[in-house]
Amino acid sequence: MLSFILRRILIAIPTLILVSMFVFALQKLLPGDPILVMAGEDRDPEVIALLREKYRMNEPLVMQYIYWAGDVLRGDLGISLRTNEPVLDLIASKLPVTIQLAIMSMLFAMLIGIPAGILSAVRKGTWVDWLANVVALSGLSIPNFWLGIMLILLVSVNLGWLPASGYESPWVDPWKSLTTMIMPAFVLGTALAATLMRHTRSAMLGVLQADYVRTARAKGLRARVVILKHAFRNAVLPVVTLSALLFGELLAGAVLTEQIFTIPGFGKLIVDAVFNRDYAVVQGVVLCTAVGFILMNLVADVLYVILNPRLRTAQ
Amino acid sequence: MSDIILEAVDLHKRFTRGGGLFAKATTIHAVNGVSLQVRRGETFAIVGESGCGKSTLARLLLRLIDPTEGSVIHEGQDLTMLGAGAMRALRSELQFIFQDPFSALNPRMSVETIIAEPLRLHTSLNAAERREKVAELMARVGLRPEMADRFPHEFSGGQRQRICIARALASGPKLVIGDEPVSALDVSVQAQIVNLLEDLKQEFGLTLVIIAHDLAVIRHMSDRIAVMYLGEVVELARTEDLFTAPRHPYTQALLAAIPVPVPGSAAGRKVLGGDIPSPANPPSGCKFHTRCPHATALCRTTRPVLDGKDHQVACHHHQTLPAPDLPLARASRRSPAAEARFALYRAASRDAELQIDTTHPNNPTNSKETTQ
Amino acid sequence: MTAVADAPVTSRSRTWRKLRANRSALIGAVVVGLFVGLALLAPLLPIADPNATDWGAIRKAPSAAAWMGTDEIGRDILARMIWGAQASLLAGVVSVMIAVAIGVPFGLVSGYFGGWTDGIISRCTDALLAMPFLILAIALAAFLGPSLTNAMIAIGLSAVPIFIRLTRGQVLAVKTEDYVEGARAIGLGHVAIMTRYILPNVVPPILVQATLTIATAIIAEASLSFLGLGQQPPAPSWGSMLNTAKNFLSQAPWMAIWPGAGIFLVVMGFNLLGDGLRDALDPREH
Amino acid sequence: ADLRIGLQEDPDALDTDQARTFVGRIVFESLCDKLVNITPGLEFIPELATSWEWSNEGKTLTMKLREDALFHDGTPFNAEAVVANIERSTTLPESRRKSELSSVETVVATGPYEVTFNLKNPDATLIAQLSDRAGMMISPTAAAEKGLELANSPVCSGPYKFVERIQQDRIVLEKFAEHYDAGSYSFDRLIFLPIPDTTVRLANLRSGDLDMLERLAPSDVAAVKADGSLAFSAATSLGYQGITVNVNNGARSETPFGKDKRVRQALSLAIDREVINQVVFEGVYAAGNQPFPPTSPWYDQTNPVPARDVDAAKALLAEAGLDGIKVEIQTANNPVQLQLMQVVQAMAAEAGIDISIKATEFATMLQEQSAGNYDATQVGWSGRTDPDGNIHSFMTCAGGLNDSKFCMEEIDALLNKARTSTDAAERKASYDAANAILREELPIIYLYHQTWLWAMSNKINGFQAYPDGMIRLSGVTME
Amino acid sequence: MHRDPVLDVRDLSIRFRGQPIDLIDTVSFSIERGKTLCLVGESGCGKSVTSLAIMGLLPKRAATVTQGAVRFDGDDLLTLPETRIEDLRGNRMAMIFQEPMTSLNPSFTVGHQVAEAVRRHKGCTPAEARDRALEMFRKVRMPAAEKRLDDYPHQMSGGMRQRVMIAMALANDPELLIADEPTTALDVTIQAQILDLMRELQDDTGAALLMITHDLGVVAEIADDVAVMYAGRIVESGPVARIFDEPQHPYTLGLMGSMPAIAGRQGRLLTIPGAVPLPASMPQGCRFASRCPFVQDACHVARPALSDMGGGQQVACRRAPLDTMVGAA
Ligand SMILES: Nc1ncnc2c1ncn2[C@@H]1O[C@H](COP(=O)(O)OP(=O)(O)OP(=O)(O)O)[C@@H](O)[C@H]1O
Ligand SMILES: Nc1ncnc2c1ncn2[C@@H]1O[C@H](COP(=O)(O)OP(=O)(O)OP(=O)(O)O)[C@@H](O)[C@H]1O
Ligand SMILES: [Mg+2]
Ligand SMILES: [Mg+2]
Repeated sequence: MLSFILRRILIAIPTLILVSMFVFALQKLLPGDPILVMAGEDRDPEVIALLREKYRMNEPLVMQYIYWAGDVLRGDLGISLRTNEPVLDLIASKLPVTIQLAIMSMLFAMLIGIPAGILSAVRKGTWVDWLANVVALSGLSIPNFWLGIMLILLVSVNLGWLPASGYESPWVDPWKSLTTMIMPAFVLGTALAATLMRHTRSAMLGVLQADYVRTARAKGLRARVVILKHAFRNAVLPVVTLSALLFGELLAGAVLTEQIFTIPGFGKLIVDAVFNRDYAVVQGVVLCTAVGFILMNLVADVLYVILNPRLRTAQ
Repeated sequence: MSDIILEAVDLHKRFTRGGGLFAKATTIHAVNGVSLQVRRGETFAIVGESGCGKSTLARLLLRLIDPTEGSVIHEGQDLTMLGAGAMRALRSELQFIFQDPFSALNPRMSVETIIAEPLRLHTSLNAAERREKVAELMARVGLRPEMADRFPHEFSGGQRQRICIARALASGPKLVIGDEPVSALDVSVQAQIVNLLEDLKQEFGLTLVIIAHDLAVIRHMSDRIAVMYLGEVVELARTEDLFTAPRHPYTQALLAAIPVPVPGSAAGRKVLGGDIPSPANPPSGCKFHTRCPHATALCRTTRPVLDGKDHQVACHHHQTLPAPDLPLARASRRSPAAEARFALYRAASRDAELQIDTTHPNNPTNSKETTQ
Repeated sequence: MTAVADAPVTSRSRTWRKLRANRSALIGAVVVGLFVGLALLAPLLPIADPNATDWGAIRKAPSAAAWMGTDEIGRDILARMIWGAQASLLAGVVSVMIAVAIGVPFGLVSGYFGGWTDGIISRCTDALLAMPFLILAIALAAFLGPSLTNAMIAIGLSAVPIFIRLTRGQVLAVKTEDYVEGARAIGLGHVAIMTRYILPNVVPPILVQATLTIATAIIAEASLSFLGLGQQPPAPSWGSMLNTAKNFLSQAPWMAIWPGAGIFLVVMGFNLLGDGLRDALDPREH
Repeated sequence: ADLRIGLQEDPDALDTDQARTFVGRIVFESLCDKLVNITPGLEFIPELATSWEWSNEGKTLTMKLREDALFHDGTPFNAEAVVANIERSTTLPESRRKSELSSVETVVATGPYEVTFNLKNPDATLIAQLSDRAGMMISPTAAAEKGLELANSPVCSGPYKFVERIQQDRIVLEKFAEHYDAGSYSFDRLIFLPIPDTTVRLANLRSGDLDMLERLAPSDVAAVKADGSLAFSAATSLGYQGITVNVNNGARSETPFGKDKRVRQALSLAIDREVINQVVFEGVYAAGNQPFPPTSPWYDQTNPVPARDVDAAKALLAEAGLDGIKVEIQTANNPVQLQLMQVVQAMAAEAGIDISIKATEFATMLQEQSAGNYDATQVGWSGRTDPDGNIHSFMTCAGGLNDSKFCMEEIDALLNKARTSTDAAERKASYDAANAILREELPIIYLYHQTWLWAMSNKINGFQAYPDGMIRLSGVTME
Repeated sequence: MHRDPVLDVRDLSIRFRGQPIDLIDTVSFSIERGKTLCLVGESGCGKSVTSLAIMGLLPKRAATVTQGAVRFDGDDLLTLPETRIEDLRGNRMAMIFQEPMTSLNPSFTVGHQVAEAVRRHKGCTPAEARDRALEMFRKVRMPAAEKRLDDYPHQMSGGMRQRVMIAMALANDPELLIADEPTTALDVTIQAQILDLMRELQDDTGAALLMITHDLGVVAEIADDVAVMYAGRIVESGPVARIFDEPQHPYTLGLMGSMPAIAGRQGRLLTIPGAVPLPASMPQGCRFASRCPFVQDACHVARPALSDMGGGQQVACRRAPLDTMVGAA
């Protein structure tokens, strides 16, 4: 297992290098001069020249990349062009927010998606199945940003039940933290719940047709035991893996949801940085989310092995 | 022209499997030093239990995969040395029929296109001539030419196997290898195909190499038989010799295990114990020693070589083994009453024979579905 | 037992029959068809000019004169919804076509040849997948400049890795089928095998994915427009209508409700259709 | 009590020398004291400087300083501190204040609490600059110690001191008890929360998560006024919004629109500025035709906003030999600016001017603008206390912000003269003369002046709106 | 001596949703204690459906029993409530399936799966159940039985898995054991082991065995009685020796004749022309009519009744006995 993980990490290295090169190339292609933005309203030519020099904007792209990569290897992701804050600090301050949002969204998604998926598979072809499907598809089909706006309008403005936006750390004020996160986590969770539900459903459908489920029934086991033990135990495999992958995607931040609920997570950070041409931040944060994504892929694979006796005992 | 059409010389094939992500790579020695000769015009059979390397050997013989070691000689030419172009050209002479007629046909191509594919590749016929030839081939294998523009899934298993056979015949091959061509079919359909293959062999002067695990089919069809165990040929002999006087303990056990459709004949037979060892982790010496009732210390350490002339055996002790008691030897012929009724049946159905499968052209129901 | 046993019909009509028997797929097809029809017929329909402003009728609630109300500079929202459907559907369809056109060949080559080719393509795909979809689209859209066309290109390019992965996986599965080996046994070359034996057989799952990705792409276009990177004014798109509407939520909620509902319906339609297609094309299900 | 303020954007670097955004100034207003302050009527009043005096024909400025001010880190405020600050602003490589202080030759401490600025040439704008970021004092000890890092934990002498900042989330200040005027400030902590979405910002105010917000959307004014629990405050800004035309900046200026002033006049005439104000801004903003708002003492009252005249516009086009013209105008891609331009587009169309709107991200727009890669661009200026800041660098030949590359000796002469004179009447005459020419030439077609809009809980008393858009909390209390 | 049959299936008919005819059409047979009945027939003729119907495992939405009764020890299983049947299943009647590779749950150890069956019906402690599982493993001659309890299915070969299935099925000493092609998926040598084992265990326990197969060799080895099924009907039945020595039905003849003889080549193989008709085009009368070489017009019209051929043999053919009917013609 350990060597498997090590091998996976080795494979991830070229991927990360490629990610960094892609992001680097991409943002250098972006029109708009970050130095002009940074120079301020007055656009002092002296300041502009100095900044260009300081951020090595005069050098060829390849050299810029090499400098940057060298710094990264030394553990320095650079400083934000906009606020002078070290990118590493920025990431450190956003990471808990993003993780909290990701976990809460995932909880919503799993609490809704998995039971609904099981139910609709077991009741395939009935109205329960149909209803679960429609609800799940709605979750996929409603744009997050729209649902977010509508929820704010309804729950915060009209009903005044939850704060409209913002973020509070759970260490400072757990209750407030929960209430501010519920809506965005719900908005994100609904879409994921749909995906989870559909995968749970199709995994369950496949498993319910399996010979061993028939065997379990032939043993005289009660229907509930057959479904929840024999069938679900096997259907859970793709669901858990998928959850890990979805979680990995959530780590990249929920761009629009964070924007709407003004949650200071990765999504908002990257978008703002792209628009401000804050290269160091874009580069650093995307690299970080890519690491997260790859890590969760790894977790998914490891979970797959752990949960799958066929692979677990293969050595 | 020599009598030998195809010869395998010390063929080896190793597969490396797994590795990469989940576990250490395992090497499977699927074919381990196989040498055999196929004679022109004969039906040569290869039998053995699942996983013993039959299909791999067949693929090696046609160079669908490259051997790890050894060579395949066709008409004096070493196939393993041939370039891609020359090999492609040669494929018109060597054809293959797959076990599973459901996955052997491209579901997105019409029957006509499928059968015409070798024609387009290996002949200079124009479209109209090709169509004519396809119709002819279809008629020959017992399919109605009107069904040429249908797609494979509209046919039953037996019909599909006929399509496969028609395609194999299209380029005018000299040698056809069938990898379990009838095992996926139901008994009654299997009989139709077995008969058809026999007829075609006569008509086109083919050499057949048939792989099967159903010994009855083998006995019915073949002239010579090679018995494989864990990637090696353990016995190779003429059909009658093999069935009446098997020399290798494995062959003997195999023959003893066949259920004989005569009530009471199975009583007292000896059943071979143990499981087939994993090809990833084969026993040393004689691979059969783990299950062999006659195994000695020698067998555990030294691999026996295939030896003999017409009847080859790879066993250290084959000369000293006692003669086996085979239930099939005890299997008397059918009862006279049954025999009489078969005669009646044969007479009544003779006229219909060549129109088989045409009564219900779209009834694919008599297929043994592969339920995976 | 598979359905093959008792279905003496062609695969196309069987798929079609299963699709029609699937109620939700039918609903999906009808919804999509309706919007496609509206979008195509927009120039012929008796609706107002979507760009005609009226300073006297700013943000008027739905009424007999303007069934869906008017927007922030007095334009008829119904007309803009119908013309906006064009943008959204185009964005969905064209970007997926771009993604398919690029992703499928790469996936095909990668899966078929394996080895180094596969290694390189797969690593690049991994890298692209590791970058957040919307971020990639935003950066590309910003790079290309804000416009509907560029948004489509950006979304299309961002969706490419999905199709590379999918196609590759399918090719790996199909590659082991006997008929592919059979094609080699006949003596066919790589190109013929790839285009005639493998490609046609990987189409169904790609088709399903494409339909579902259209749904995603429509939302992505709306998101880009919502960030100001999509359709340019005064031409309408549902996303940009929402972007504007956001500022008038409490005064003129209809400005947000219609385009939101439009996106929801079309995306739902494509999702239903894609699900239905999946069921209809899946040989395992009855 | 805490005061929670919703900001429209997240401020940039919190270092008065490096800062460049408008929104950052709002935070600085409570964090840092300036040498000079202004009244709502734009008169200069003492803050850290108790008095000042011009001499040497406007080339020397002597300031007397408070003796009771203290930086947050305990460093005393005195003449040395001022000198260190001005020197940092003029010499720090990254300083964005250099152009504002370009007239300063040297600054010396002429007493423990007296500094003297020696100027290269008379500069009427200097006091105004010292009433803004250039006049904000940071602790010299901290500045020396932290260098550029100061931005992450600024140390000033204002009524509130820095506690923490989480980018895009919040900036927290707490009351500085040793401030000389601590008594006038009633809040214990200030929490600035950047919430870019106007709707969400207002929603937060209504739900009580904010106590006040800046830059309320005009469309929400009615709702706020109708809400009994909210209060509302407004002040016309110092800035302007207009369409900058590429008249001389590279190849793309070689169009009738760039080269023929009649075409530009036609566009200007085709636009109904009052209607824009009503349609887009609910009548809350002010229509404009000059770089100064009508509320400004520098506004030329004799030439008010012209009425729309489509026929005249068409006539001018015909006179220019044109039967209609296509113009591409780039604009920032935010909904309000787009709404504005769509209205302009519709109006211009009636005069035969076919405008295509090119919505562009702000970063790109800036670059295109300075590179001359545009026909016209819809852009604005946040405004400065001194009129010079609204016109000089845009209209003089070498002006740093002159993206249209408009250049006329006459204008240069007039604006330079206005800059060096300390006599208000004389300056006004120069500006009026310049504006008269500019109204003809139209390198910038002025459209309107924004109004700063604040909404707050009605428990907040004593808030005063300033035309610079800042939030000054002296005397503000909450029930 | 006549004993009460353990299982008595009477006129069982089953129809799948959307199909015009009963796929299983008035099937009747019975099995006594300690006896083995073999159900033979081509693929798709309804052997598995019949066995699933007996076990109450038919997919409820897709299949309905249109008539008939399945009496198990006197109770009609078709009318029993689901919970009662659950109590019987795996307890007094058990089933072994065709696919040993997929019939065991890959997520649980084989020991657990066997013990689970015991616990479900005997309500004993886990330890007791495990002991019983071990005992069963020994009984099915599982090599290294103790160690194997904790193996997962994938760690076992097909033959061993089938042993586990047998252990599981017999764990509660059922009175009826149904085996649906238990050896088809196995290699010849392993198949022989399993057949031997089943025969032995049946002798031990005295359970009635319903064996489903399409291999006449297997039939000859294990059966006491045989029922030949074609397209959902039983066309011929009787004691095994009678069926092999005196086959009467043309389908039985075709089936036997198309099997190559292991004892040596006997000329061309017999074949049954054509294919089984689709449900939609199933002949009105004899379902074999469209393929029968002895067909007469009357065959198409009415369903032939089962007629007694003596010696317990019954045939559903208008032309039986063939020798007299055809030979005379
Ligand atoms: N492409 C491959 N990669 C890895 N291992 C393979 C490959 N093909 C075959 N093998 C292994 O080689 C061994 C021999 O396989 P082969 O298919 O030749 O057996 P077979 O005798 O044809 O079996 P069957 O009767 O089941 O068809 C098996 O263990 C199989 O798992
Ligand atoms: N759920 C179902 N819906 C519709 N038809 C079905 C269903 N299950 C089985 N059938 C049909 O019932 C018929 C009989 O199937 P069954 O499995 O009993 O055959 P069998 O005799 O066991 O064949 P085999 O030897 O292949 O196992 C087949 O034609 C099959 O298509
Ligand atoms: Mg094989
Ligand atoms: Mg069956």
